[in-house]
Amino acid sequence: MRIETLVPTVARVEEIRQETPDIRSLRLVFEDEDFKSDFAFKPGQFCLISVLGVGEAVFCIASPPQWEDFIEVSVKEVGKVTSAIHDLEIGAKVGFRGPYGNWFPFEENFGRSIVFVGGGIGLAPLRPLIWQTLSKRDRFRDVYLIYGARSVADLVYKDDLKEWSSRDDIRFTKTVDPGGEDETWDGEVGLVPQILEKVSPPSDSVLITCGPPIMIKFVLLSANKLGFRPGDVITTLEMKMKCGVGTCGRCNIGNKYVCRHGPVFTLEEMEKLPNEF
Amino acid sequence: MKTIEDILRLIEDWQGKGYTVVAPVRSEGLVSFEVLRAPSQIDFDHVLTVNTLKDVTLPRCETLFKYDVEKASIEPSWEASQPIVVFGSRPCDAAAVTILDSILMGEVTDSRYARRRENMIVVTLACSQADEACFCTSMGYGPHDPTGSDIIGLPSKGGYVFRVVSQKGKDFASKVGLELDEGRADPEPELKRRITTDGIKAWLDENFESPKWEKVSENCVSCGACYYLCPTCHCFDIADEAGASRGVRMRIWDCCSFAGFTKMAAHQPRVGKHRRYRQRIMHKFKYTVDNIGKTACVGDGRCIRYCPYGVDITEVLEALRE
Amino acid sequence: MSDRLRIVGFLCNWCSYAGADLAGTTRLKHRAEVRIVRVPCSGRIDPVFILKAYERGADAVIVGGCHPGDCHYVSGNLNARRRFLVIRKLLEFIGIEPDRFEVTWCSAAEGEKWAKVVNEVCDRVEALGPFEAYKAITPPVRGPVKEVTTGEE
Amino acid sequence: MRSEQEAQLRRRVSQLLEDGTLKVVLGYASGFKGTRPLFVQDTRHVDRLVWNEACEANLTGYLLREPLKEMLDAGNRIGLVVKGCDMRAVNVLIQEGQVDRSKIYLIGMVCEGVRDGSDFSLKCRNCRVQIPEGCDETIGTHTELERLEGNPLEDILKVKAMDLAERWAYWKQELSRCIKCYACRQACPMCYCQECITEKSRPQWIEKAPTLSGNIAYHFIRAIHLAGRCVSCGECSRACPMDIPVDMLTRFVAATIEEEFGYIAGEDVNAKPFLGTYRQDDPEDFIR
Repeated sequence: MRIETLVPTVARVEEIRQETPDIRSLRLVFEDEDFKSDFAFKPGQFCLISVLGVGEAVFCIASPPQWEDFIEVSVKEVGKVTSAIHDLEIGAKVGFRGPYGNWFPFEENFGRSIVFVGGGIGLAPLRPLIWQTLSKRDRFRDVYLIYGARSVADLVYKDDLKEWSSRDDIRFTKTVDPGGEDETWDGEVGLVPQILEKVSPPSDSVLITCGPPIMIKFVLLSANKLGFRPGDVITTLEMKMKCGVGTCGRCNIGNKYVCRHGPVFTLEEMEKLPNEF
Repeated sequence: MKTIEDILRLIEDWQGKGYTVVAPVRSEGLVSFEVLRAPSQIDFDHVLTVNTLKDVTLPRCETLFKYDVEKASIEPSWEASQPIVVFGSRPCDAAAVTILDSILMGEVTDSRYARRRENMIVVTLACSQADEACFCTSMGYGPHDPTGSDIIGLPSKGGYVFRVVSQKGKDFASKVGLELDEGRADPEPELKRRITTDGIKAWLDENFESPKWEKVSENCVSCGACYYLCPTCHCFDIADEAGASRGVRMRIWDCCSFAGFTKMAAHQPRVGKHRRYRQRIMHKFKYTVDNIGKTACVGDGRCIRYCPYGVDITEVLEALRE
Repeated sequence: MSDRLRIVGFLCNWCSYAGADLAGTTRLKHRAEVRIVRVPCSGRIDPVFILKAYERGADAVIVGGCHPGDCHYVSGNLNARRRFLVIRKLLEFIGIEPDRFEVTWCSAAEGEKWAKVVNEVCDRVEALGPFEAYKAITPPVRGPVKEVTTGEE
Repeated sequence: MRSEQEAQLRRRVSQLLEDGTLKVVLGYASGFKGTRPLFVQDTRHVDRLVWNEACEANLTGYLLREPLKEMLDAGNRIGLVVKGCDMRAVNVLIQEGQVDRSKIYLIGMVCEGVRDGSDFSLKCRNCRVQIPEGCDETIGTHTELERLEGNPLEDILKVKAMDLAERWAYWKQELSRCIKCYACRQACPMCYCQECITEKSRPQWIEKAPTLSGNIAYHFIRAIHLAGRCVSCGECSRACPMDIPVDMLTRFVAATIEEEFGYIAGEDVNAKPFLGTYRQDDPEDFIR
């Protein structure tokens, strides 16, 4: 029974995958059957996960909507709540609120080429959209994915990466930062923005990117250099959030609340925001 | 016209009918809204209470739910919703309620706020005096302004004449048998502090970056007094107050002047007190205007009255626009 | 033994904890209301520990350290001594019985002293009764420790 | 005497800014509650400086906050208008290594007492530092000073005279008003921690919420953290919008330390910080 916007529903941790030394993915199943059957979201939306007694933190939903029985979130250990999540074991119960925020355009991009550019755990919000795109692959022209991390060990979703590498309907380029490669590495070595410029996808594509703030900054510059229209360059922003619904007042960038008006913004929209993120 | 004695009898009658009455009560030097035990506690002589109607609608802390870690149970917490009559709020505080309504019962509805709000009847006592910090007229309101009130009592020859403002007020008046008055109200008091807000929004639209932000925030020591006492500030934090196995999740007031407000584990987008102060001014005089079409300031002057270091919002606005 | 009382003991690793241990290994009988938390040094005892103990339902707190001159870290206990005095006085100033905060110097050889201090403190706190004043201000849901609240509600 | 002092202060500040000795001077200007802090960087603004009975605030805390902190860090020299009592706060900051004495220029004002509303402030009672010591210059004549009678601990003695239950009831009543706006902490010259214990969340020692237990824990710990450091300037209570006498807790601790250990914070800039040291013969009759 959900009677309050700020009160979570209970979800059970069904599966835990250690993605990298400091990132874990959790597969969550809602306990409440009504909630479960009513639950619907779109790629790009986020949720708040609570460890009871510790607190709540924001995560993007990292599984596509067509995986109906569960959702996945990927958690990098950086603070109080994320550490507590890393301490959870299979069968543990967490609180879940969501989905919140806006989402990536999908149907709007039918007939166009899509370029996904991800870095590190920034692949998490792109992952549901990539799967969704592949599920309606015939509606799109070319699909590119450029994904990189600091080192081979820091690449997330290794099973997905393997599958995407083997498919010929997605042009997948993987890379690691210089020095992050190992002897078995068969991908590129270089920073994600450089690889993007090297791959140089057609500039009339839609570019969707997420990663560490510094990477996003340079990807946006590269996209500009490659001639992408600011309205076709899309990213997802992160700010400190508490309520998730635009009332607690801390995630605003100018007059936009990232939790309500975002987290997905086009470069065109971002250019209108004050520089405070 | 109703005399003070008439009013006290009325309140006693409302309490007898099961209404909880919240009204200004004086305790030593401080007048604040409190749940009234006896009508005689009401203070009629003050300019403005220290606390605002947020204490009724959006309290400083409240339990959202109780949890039990082992049972993994989450039990929403909600006090019985009983009708509350706020008696003796000033017009500025009543006006502030309409601003919070637009924010918390607008595009998104905060269910807790909404339920409290639905059960709250605002009976305002208009001002017969103003102090040096009051500037409601500058913000488009006034000492006798009925905005946000359900019923308003206007000062008249030592007593008050009561007028109905809203449908909710009309229903309440007929339910409790409150007779309305015909008589004329005393003239409104003059306010010494007066600024024009012309051009402020336009300046803010253009000047996110300006050296003036550092200048106007010089005296600010980044405490939360102005925020916590502001009738329209509504930012909050959510925190677990935990025990060994059980605890509560609470909603607690929070404040954009605290450095931790926007600090994330790995990133702090708002460094420096002038940027935090900028957020406060921008939020009130630009962002809220952009989003709901109203300025989030009613000119109650609490921030001026209670700032320990004399930060004066009207002066700041004028300095910015200059 | 009174099952109503719970007393938290913060004992330094080097002397008083060993002293309490000795009381146990030599089978000294003493009252059982004290729950011990071992800390590296009495100098490690932050005043928030004491308040947190009260918040979570302790009726009193005992801190134990080495005798002056015996501190493993030379002067941890001597620095702490000043702090303890201030804490006791301030507790009293805000209306808390100073006997709800006891300090003892107890060496590793003083098992008997520990037993005696425990008995005395328990008697005194028993005379004061449970710390109702503090329990009344902590919301019941957050309550004291687990075993106490089970089955209570 | 005050108007002469004020005129001289303005002259001197003007000179010090003009000859480049100082980058900025922090003093008092007229404000809503009598006075408020004023940063003077431009000699054209020296006429806004005032010196009168309403100069109650202790401005020392600004030394460690923006923008003065940044200016000091950048190597600038900063002027500060101080009363004798404020000097104690400056001394503690120097003693604790927070302020480099050579980077600040102290303009001491001989003080006839400041007022909190109509009464003289409690801190002025029996004041022994009407003539400030240790300043770079002092403004005012040393004659005709009238010592203000009374006991600065009057309020504390009243509470001490209550029995335990009354004291507990008194503090519950007072502290229940606290809204945790942290004005007391932000106003305090000694509360300069980068991260206050109230902000630490692993573990969360002090409740974030302004519940009664959270408020008691906050103010109790604040008083302990100020043990041997509180200079009884009363800024915390002056800043409190809810009229809570929070300074009574810290001043009680200060008085206790003076009584039991003979230590007065900020009296001797070369003394070792009270809680950072010990004496073999420190009182321990309370220890079993």
